[in-house]
Amino acid sequence: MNLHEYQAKWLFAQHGVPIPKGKVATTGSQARSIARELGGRVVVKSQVLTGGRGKAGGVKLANDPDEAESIANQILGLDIKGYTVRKVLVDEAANIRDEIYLAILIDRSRRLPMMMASAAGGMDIEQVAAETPEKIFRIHIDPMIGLRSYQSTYVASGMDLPPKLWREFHIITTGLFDAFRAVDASLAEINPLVVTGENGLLAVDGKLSIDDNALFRHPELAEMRDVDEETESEREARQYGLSYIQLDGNIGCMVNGAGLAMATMDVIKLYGGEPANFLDIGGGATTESVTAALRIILADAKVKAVLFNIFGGIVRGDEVANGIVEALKQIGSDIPMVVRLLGTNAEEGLQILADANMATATTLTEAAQKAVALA
Amino acid sequence: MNLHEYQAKWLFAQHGVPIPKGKVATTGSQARSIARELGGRVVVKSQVLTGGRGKAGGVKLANDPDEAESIANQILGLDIKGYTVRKVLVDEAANIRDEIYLAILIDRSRRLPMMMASAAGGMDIEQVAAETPEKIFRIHIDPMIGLRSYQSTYVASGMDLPPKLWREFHIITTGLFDAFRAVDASLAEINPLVVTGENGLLAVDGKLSIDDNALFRHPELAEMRDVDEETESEREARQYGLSYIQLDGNIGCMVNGAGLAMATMDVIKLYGGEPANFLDIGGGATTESVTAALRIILADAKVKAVLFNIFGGIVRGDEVANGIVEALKQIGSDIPMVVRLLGTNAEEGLQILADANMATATTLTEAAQKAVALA
Amino acid sequence: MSILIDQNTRLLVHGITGRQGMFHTEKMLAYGTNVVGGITPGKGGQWVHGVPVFNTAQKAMEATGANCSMISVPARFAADSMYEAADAGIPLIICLTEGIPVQDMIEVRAYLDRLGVRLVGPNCPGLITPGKPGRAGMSGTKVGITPGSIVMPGRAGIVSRSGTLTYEVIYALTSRGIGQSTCIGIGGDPIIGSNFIDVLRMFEEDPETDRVVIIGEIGGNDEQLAAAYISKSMTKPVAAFIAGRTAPPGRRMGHAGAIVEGASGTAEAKIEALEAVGVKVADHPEQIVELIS
Amino acid sequence: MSILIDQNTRLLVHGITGRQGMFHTEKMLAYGTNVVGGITPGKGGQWVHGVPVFNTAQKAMEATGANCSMISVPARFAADSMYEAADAGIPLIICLTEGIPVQDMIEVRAYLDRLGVRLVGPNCPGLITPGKPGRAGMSGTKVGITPGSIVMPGRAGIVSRSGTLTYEVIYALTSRGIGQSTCIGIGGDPIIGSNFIDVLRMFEEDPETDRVVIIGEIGGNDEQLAAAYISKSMTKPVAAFIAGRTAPPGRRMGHAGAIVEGASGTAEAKIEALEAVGVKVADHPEQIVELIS
Repeated sequence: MNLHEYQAKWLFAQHGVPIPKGKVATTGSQARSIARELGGRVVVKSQVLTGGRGKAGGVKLANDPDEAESIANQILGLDIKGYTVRKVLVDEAANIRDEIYLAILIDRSRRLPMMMASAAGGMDIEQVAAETPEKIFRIHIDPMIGLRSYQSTYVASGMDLPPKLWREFHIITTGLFDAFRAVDASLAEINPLVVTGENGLLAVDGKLSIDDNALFRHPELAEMRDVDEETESEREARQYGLSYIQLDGNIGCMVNGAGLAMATMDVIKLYGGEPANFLDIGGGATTESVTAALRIILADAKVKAVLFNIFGGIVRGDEVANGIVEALKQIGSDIPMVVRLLGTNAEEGLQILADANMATATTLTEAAQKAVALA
Repeated sequence: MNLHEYQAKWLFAQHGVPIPKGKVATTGSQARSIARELGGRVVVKSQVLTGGRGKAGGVKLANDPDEAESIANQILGLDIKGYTVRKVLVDEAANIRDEIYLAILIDRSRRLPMMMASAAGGMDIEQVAAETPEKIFRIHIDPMIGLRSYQSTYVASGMDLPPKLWREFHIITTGLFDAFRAVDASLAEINPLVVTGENGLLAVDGKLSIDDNALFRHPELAEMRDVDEETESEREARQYGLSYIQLDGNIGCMVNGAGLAMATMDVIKLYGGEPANFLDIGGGATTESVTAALRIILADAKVKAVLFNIFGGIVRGDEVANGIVEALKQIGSDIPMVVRLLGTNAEEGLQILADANMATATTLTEAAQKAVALA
Repeated sequence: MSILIDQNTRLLVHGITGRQGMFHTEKMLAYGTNVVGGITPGKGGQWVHGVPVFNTAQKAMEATGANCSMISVPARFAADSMYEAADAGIPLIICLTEGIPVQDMIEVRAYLDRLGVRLVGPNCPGLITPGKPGRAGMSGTKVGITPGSIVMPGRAGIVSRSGTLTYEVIYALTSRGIGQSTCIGIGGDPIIGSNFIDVLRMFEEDPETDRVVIIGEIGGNDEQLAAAYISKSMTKPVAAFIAGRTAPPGRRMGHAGAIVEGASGTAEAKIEALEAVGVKVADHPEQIVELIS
Repeated sequence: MSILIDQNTRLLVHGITGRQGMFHTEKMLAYGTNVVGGITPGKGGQWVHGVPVFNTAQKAMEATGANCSMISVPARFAADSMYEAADAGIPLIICLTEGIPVQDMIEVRAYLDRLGVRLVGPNCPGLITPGKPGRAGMSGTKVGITPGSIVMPGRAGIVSRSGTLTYEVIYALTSRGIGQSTCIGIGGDPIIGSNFIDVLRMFEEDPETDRVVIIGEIGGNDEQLAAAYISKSMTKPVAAFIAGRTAPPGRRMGHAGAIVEGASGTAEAKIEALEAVGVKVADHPEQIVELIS
């Protein structure tokens, strides 16, 4: 789960990271009064859960409250990569001398949290990594001990930060790691961390991704989820515990198991089709979950055919077949469907489906070819 | 540094440990109004930094506010092992069904925090350990991971605690360990942890010893120190950074280094004397620290002679001698003193002291024998 | 005759009184697994399908001398159960639980490594060693949830990051008469206990395995590391399937670990690395049968 | 010729720009110690008594190839300095700092053990190996604060939990012509890096040590463990002094570790344990000379 910039920065601030003064506005006049409160010169920043806001015209400097209002009015309602801007953050404008990139993430291969930092802040870090890898510092953190002061010193001195800023830099790196730990983040990023004209440090932009698996112990974070940023289908999938990702194709798929779901998409593509989604209904495949999944798939107007691929291991094939037939009755649809069942009682299941006039298949290849033909 | 019972329990409560409702009173009428607030039946408990309060009559049950007032008036001002009672804690009386002993301390030989628990709560744990060691559970805690749920389960099931209390017991053990870590404790103890008639758990008494070395990072705890419980000399020694412990003998000692100070006491005893104190003036031995130390030693009316034992390693013997002469001038005293100097420039130092008409010695044996003769 | 589990396995089931725990305990017993005890705090003294339940792993160990733990408890309790099993002296832990926070797993894995405890999973279907019906004392052993009905004894080792996709491949192999020595799911999470290399090494050393199937997917670089290992140290033939060629970057495809972040996480990069060292990579799961025959 | 330090020691001083750090660096250089660098964050590029200062241990290691670190920083920074030295690859750390919180030391010690780094201290005077003036390349080496003026080369190994009490004993030995191979202070804290047994083992193996003096004190049971080790594994004669016969129970006698808690922490219990295995225990420090002659 990704948080908005303002949520991320406010969480960082709770762990001692200095951030600009600022507030969130949903209207131009709110933006005006916030700007007046902050003394006039502000940055108006769209709050949407996607990158590239600057290039899309979603981040702009305003020199006075009037300008803040008109800019906010421009930005609010803007479409950025499919997301509609509903909120802007109005931040006191910083006096920027230098920009630092600072992030903490999980290094999967070393199985440790890692701090990444670069004096080339403000830029895309992947570009810096590709072009000038020597400018990036990577520090692994022993989670049992935490980020140590000398590690911050190593990075600060390596980036040629003035020594009088090292202590503050350590407070920020420690605060960022504390926040990373406290909220079970998979990524906590400050880009840029600004060296101000007043020779201080300021986290001007922030990004925070939370490990979905850890949300059970952070109910306060789960509530920060911006449901406006989800599609109706994503929201419904989440409610039913389904893994669903919408894609651009026209063949809907419903599969039990994530790996098998990916493989099903791959095979559709292999035989010339385009998958409309990734959808894992999990282990159960009950009538209820099948019904919800089918509703979600069919809500996508691009879908011209649906492929079911269910491995009946623990669940029996005849149970699954009955569930599908029942779900179809409830929903009703003219979209052609192909069902492939495998495993325990697969034959009985296929018979039930055939009796309900559904197209069936025994191999994945056959199922995919049929679906592609029907779409 | 030891905290009072009420301070310990309030800190435990901040980490989720259930404690009785209660407040501190310094007068009988305060105790009366607290008792009224709590509904009448209360326990009035002297708050002094020593054990054995119950046996000394410092803990009593009151059935109503009137009785609470009269009991508080009895207890306030009581002398318990040399400590005057200045405060009482008035706690709601618990409905006690069973008593558990629970503590977390440092196991020096394993170099780990250790949880100790026993169903024989309320009793002296050392007695339980001696008589029925099988009733004591010892659980070592990996500080990097913390106390684990299964460890609490192991103890709770071993003590035959009813399973419906295990979750609450785990919350308490975890809270106690969190408190132990958060305040850098060397001991965090709940004795007794009561199983109430209502089938809940309640920390009825608490003890918390803080690692003095860690007080720099707990300024809020350092402020909780009860200076009323220190002697004037202990307070002054602490202010000057001297290690000072008053004893019952009549030969004051001033030594640089803790090991040498203990050895000096031992040698005084070996030759028939009784040391009046332990005093380590540390590495410096400046005029200022010598003056403060001498003032503290002489404040003890039992002192009949003073033995200085200074090893001049880094400090030069002549500097130390000048410091002692200067300190004596400032303080002025008729008490006989023996100075033993060793190491760099010891001869020059001894000459300075001899010129000031002080008794001197070159070996520790000689110094101790002289001091014993003079006392 | 197999890797990691066999008839000498003495299994504890953590979470045995839960719905899943009870169901799979029954299935495992039916398949021939020696389930010696279960653990559920507060339910010590009960019995599940004839298996005694204990409050703690330590008590279970004292009573049963177990040598393997299967963790089937909710995600929020899974780390504690793994610590418990390890501290009780269990040398092999199979963790089925899905949804364990990554930061928990970082600490658990580091701790188990320090104690020398082998972990399989989490978020995995476990292991199955098919029985050899004709041979005395050679009944099958499974620790986990892989259906016993789809396997058959044989000499192909299967290692996979997935669940049902693995069943798919096993089913295809069995249908064509290619039996398995051991099938092992290593799990779909970013931080897991045993990786492809660990299992490949065991299959390479197992005298009853003569070929190996790898089922990988997007995310991380475990397949690339496996390729390097195969090139250097494997003498037995290896075939592979990698799921997720059509997965969009930056999205988690169900498994917490199945996300393309950077170039090395793509299916293409993995396939390329495997093919470069001579591993045959199937275009679709059923094709594995041809490549490994 | 000595234990732990000698002319091959290449020393880093953590906290070299502090008052104590500068003072003792000068003394160590004068005694012949090869001080190759110092560390103070923010002061990299400066020089102290001809020794280059670095911002981090890693940079210092790259530039100097050091193999020993002496920590002389305030207590609140000491844990970080020990982690830093260990992570930079230093195999031997001598920590002089007094007043480090016990819970910090528990974690540091566990971490260093895991990395195989030897720690001496904290809260100790360090080590000194007296020089042998007559032999080429045999000048003395000291890491710490023991005054070079009181030692003389010889064959007695000294190990102590104390500071000035050790000087007292060394002084007495030197005055009577009994030289020392190495004098080592292991520190007065409850959690220390190297204990009596560690050092006794090194002295036992050191061909240039032929007798050993132990200086213990109240608190803990390290002297009892030492007694057991001596009984089992020491061939060289050992004499001891234990400070604190007159110390009252339950009070910390200056050293954080010098507190009698329970029966095993008393001087009597320690003396008894040592005498039971044939170690001669002195009644007063100066008597050591007679016992070890």
